[in-house]
Amino acid sequence: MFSKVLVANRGEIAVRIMRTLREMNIKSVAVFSEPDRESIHVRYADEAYCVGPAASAESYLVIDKILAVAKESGAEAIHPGFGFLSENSDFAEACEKAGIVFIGPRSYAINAMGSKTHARKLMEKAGVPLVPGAKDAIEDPQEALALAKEMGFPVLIKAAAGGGGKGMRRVDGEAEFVASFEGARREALNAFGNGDVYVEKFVVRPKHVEFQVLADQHGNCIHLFERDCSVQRRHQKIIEETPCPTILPETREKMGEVAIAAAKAVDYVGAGTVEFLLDVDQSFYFLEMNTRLQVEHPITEMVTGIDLVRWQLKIANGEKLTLKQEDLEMRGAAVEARIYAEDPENKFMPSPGLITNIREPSGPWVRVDSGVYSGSTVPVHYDPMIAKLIVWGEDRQHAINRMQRALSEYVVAGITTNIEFHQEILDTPEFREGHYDTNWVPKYMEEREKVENEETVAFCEMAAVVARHLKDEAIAKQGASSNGTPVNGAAKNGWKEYGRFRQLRGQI
Amino acid sequence: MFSKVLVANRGEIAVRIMRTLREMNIKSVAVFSEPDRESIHVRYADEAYCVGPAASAESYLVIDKILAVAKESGAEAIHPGFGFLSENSDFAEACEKAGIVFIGPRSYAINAMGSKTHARKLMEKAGVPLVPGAKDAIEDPQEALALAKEMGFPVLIKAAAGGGGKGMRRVDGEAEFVASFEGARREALNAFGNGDVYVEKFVVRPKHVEFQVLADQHGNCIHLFERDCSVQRRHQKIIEETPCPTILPETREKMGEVAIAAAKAVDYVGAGTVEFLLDVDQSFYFLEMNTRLQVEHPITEMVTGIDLVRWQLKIANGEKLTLKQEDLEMRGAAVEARIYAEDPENKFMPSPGLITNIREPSGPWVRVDSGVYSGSTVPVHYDPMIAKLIVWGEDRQHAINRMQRALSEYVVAGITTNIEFHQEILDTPEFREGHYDTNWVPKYMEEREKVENEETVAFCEMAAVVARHLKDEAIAKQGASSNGTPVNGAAKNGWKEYGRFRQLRGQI
Amino acid sequence: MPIYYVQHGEEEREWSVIRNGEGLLEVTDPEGVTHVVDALEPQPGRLHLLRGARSADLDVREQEGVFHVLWRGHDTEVNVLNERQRRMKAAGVGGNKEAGPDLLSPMAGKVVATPFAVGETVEEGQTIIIIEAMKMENDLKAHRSGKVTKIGVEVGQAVEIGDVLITVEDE
Amino acid sequence: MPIYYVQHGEEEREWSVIRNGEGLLEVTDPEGVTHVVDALEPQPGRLHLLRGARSADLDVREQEGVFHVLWRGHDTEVNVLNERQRRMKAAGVGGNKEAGPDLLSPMAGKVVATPFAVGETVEEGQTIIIIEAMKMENDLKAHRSGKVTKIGVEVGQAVEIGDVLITVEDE
Repeated sequence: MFSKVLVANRGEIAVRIMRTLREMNIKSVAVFSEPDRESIHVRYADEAYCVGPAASAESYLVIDKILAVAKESGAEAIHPGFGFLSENSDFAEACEKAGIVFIGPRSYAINAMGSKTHARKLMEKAGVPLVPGAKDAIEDPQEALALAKEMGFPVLIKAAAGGGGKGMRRVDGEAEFVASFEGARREALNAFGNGDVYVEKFVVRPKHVEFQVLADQHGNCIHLFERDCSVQRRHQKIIEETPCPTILPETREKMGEVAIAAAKAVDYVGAGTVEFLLDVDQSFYFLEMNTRLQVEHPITEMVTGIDLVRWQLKIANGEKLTLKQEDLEMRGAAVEARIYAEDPENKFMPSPGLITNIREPSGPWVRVDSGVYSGSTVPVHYDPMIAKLIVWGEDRQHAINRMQRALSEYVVAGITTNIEFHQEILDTPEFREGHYDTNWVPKYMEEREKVENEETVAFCEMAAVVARHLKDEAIAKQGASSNGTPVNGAAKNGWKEYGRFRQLRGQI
Repeated sequence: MFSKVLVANRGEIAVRIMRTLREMNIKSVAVFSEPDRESIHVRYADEAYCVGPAASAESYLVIDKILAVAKESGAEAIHPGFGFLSENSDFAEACEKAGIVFIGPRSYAINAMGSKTHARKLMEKAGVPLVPGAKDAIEDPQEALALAKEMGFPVLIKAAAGGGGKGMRRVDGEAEFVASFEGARREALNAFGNGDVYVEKFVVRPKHVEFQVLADQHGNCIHLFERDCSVQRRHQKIIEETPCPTILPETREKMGEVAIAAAKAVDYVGAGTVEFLLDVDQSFYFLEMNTRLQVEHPITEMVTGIDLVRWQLKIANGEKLTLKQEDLEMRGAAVEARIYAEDPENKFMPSPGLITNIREPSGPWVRVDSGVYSGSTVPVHYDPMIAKLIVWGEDRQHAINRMQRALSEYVVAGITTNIEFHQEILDTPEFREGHYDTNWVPKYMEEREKVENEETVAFCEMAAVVARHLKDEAIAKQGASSNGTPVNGAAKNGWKEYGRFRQLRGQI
Repeated sequence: MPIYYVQHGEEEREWSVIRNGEGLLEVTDPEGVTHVVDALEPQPGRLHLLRGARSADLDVREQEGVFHVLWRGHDTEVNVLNERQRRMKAAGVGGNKEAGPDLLSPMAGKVVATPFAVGETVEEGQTIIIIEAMKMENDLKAHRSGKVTKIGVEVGQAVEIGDVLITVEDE
Repeated sequence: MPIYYVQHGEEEREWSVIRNGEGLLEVTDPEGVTHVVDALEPQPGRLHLLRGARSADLDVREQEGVFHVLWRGHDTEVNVLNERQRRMKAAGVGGNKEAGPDLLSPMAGKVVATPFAVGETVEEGQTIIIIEAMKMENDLKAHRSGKVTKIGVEVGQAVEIGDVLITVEDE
């Protein structure tokens, strides 16, 4: 096994990978941009190297810098995480040339799946069912519009090199088409250095169901069941769960086989995800394959008991996949809630800034993959996802109840997050019943009326009044300026002083 | 199901129970002694009532006060946790009389198992194998000594009402016998209000292996496999694991059946634990039955996927045990490390006090059941266990490696804990091989030579020098007194100020 | 007895708090009901309340005079002033700014596009500027209808929360 | 250049630290090797060091002049003095107390028993007092042989860390 591995990523996923490295007694090497000097992955690593300024294009995305760090540190392999260079075939090739193991598929597979148009052709040949209307990249907005009119609105404009919803736009009618097309091209260029987009038919009530696959260098390939990622907003996943609440066992079996066929069609090696649209009639269409670890991989880990990052490392090291498809079993249910630094009450605007206090949930069957800490700053330059909360339960109902419990324990102060929004979503009948599709969240947001619990509001008002009073008491005591923050000890000791003289009070 | 449950306990176990209550949408009621006003279980509960001063005998152990709170709050049931009133049959009876459900077995079973001498007679009748030499409580030290000489040293003096190592002494020879006998009596009286002790033969290389059982009110009883709790010091468990690394499958089956027989012999209801000594030749002897939830219950939860507290509540509510023995399965391995506020380098002296900073591990398959937080004070009045760290792994090796990783992440500053000691124990060949017995830790401590890693020491020296320098810089900047603690922001901004002008530095 | 004023929509609600001889707070709500409250700050920024037996563990932080109260994931903003602060506000010191013609940036990020030129007319709700933050483009809508009189930023420029982006005045 | 003195067993080791023009610390160890260190305090009481590329996330807190350094679970105590502190110590200000005849309590707890009376002789290592803390009896051994000249506590009394328990003087 490798003795040292470079993690070419940041935040929670870098830490998650380094945790497995530490469990395997492999040294971890972090890279960081200047504003990430304080970031948790730098603190967690055994070694850390600065690779440039804030802009990813000048730091995390610079292949030469990453390879220079690998050589300097003596790392034998590079784990790219997700995003950044994870689906960059030039990087995979450059690693190979430099004699450093790229922990992921061969560049051929990245290329084949990375261009969605190319991927579709390959999949068609392999007998994988496709969404109608898939076409090549188009440059001319008018040509694209003509095509869209031909297949009928709504259509979807997607970045050829894309992922994660960037450069992706749904268009419902002719009027907005050209503006959206250009916006998508601009976003795609910005995010991937490649402005190619294509247009496809938009399936109206689809579930986004994806299959995790693992393939070794010896031709063995298995799937680790599905994840339902249909709770989305602007093509950003919010909540993921496994099993999918609406999939039938026979559909699961079929989709699993197709996922393996898709992976085999590109000689896939490593951990990958085959994404499908699942229709209400249980028919399904190939969407794309992500040739890397997925954000939502932990829910698969929770129900299968398999550490996907460990298998990525073993496979990259040439080891054989000893897991057999027939031995794999889903136990219970798992749910993941992505914690974003954003404000759901203000159009989900990003909310970067200083986290003044954080307290993460814990206890039975609760897992937090976090990229932040009390006192850390969420930088404006990167993804707004600051952590993932994952829970497991004996069944779906228990998992959801546990997620609600865990969310109720989660404290993130200083910035705004979507924790309360998760609580709201989990409590809707649509989510509880499991029949939501990928269009549900935006529809829900339109119809949403936020009902405030009067009792809670009154209680919080009282809390604010008490907080104001304690501040005023502390100021009076210390003779501090009226803007001064009282020292914690003051109020605390205040209680102690008086507390000694208290008895059981009136309650008993 | 109940709508409100009182948790007659404190700290981590109270929080652990309340977490399941919250997941079941049941309101939780906390009780607390005066110094526990700041305790985490008070903060976590929906309601909280002060029941008196620090001394347990005047607060947590006062049956009338606990029942008064139950009535006042409208709680329909009481969960006693472990310790305190959990094995007090008077309390169980008083609950029954007050019309409040006691979440645990009937008082008959508590009584039958609570007196170890009585329990042994019952078990003998039920065909459960016993450790040789079990006898009735003895008051006269000379009579006890005669008995000890008859069965031969070493012998064990044990509290009849005891548990958790309190009032328990191993005696290796005649000379120390009388003093130990009296010490044990004093400790037993102190801890349980009952000074009865008895003497038994001490089995020299035994493993402490216990079986978790669950029994409903309808005559159904199952076991949830074993826990190996042989890593002990002064009869306090330190590290527990499941499966037991040395048990044979056929022994597991036999012991499981015996555990169920033992439970059935006292018409057991609820969650309980049957403790055995397991000899190297796979023969085993009944030790005692704990008629309550066990500290180490989480490792059973991790390998079986079953929430034991939820089943306690369901059983207390009269529901049938729907779990079938033949459906139960152990998946992987789990290890628990008890985090104590004590100093292993100073004879394991208790180390109560203010926790200035705490950072708990998280990530894949790591669970922390914690009773403390940054800024909380570990009181001198109660048990020194401040938290439990539980990990799961695909197999024993992975679980141990994961535990090492999690321990390396665990920060508890301000007080001394046994975290480093855990790391040391887990790294010994004895533990790695799994052949340790209950005498191993004390033996290990005698022979132990602490080797300091020179490189680590030098690095920590450098860190202290840097910390001193940063303090001095901050003092110089602020003109503060030489004893002043620098504000965090100062050093942090110090870096920022300079940081802007830095480039990649020499490293790349 | 210290009085506190809570702004709730249009309404101003009056609370009062006094510490009694036992060290507990007696909090009187706008309806005149007095609650006995045991308040503790277990950690900086945290507040634990026992109102009678009801236990609530909160995160309470003040940002520019507004208290953000976090309770089990729920986030409530409360405007509370003590008597001195209320007098100062009445005197116009530190009062809230009137919503003016300036569109202020609600986020930190980078300006991607400004579709309108100075002198052009915009309708309330039209996209008036696009800001990229955290890899996503965010369309900011015109906060009012009128004529663009000033564009305070350039494409590519980094902006901070509160920066004046664009000024829209009545035609 | 600030010099720091680390007490390591009998030995005194000399370190020095200076902040260079790039804002990094140049730390010279007792062997005269200079390391470039990027030091950051991400949270109160926490110290993150990059010594070259080596990353270490530590908890460093000072208690009575001793630095407790926690690194991945390992706890190391380091005595470090700056020049002023060392001068003061040399002058006898704030110096360490000589180990004297007094047995100080290493823990907070309650006195359970004091087996020896004033005037009796004890051998080093014999149990001289029993203190209960956290529900366990802890046997404290005599720190030296000699005659008990004073018992500063009574059975049942609560004691704090550092309280004088028993005085044992040479016979």
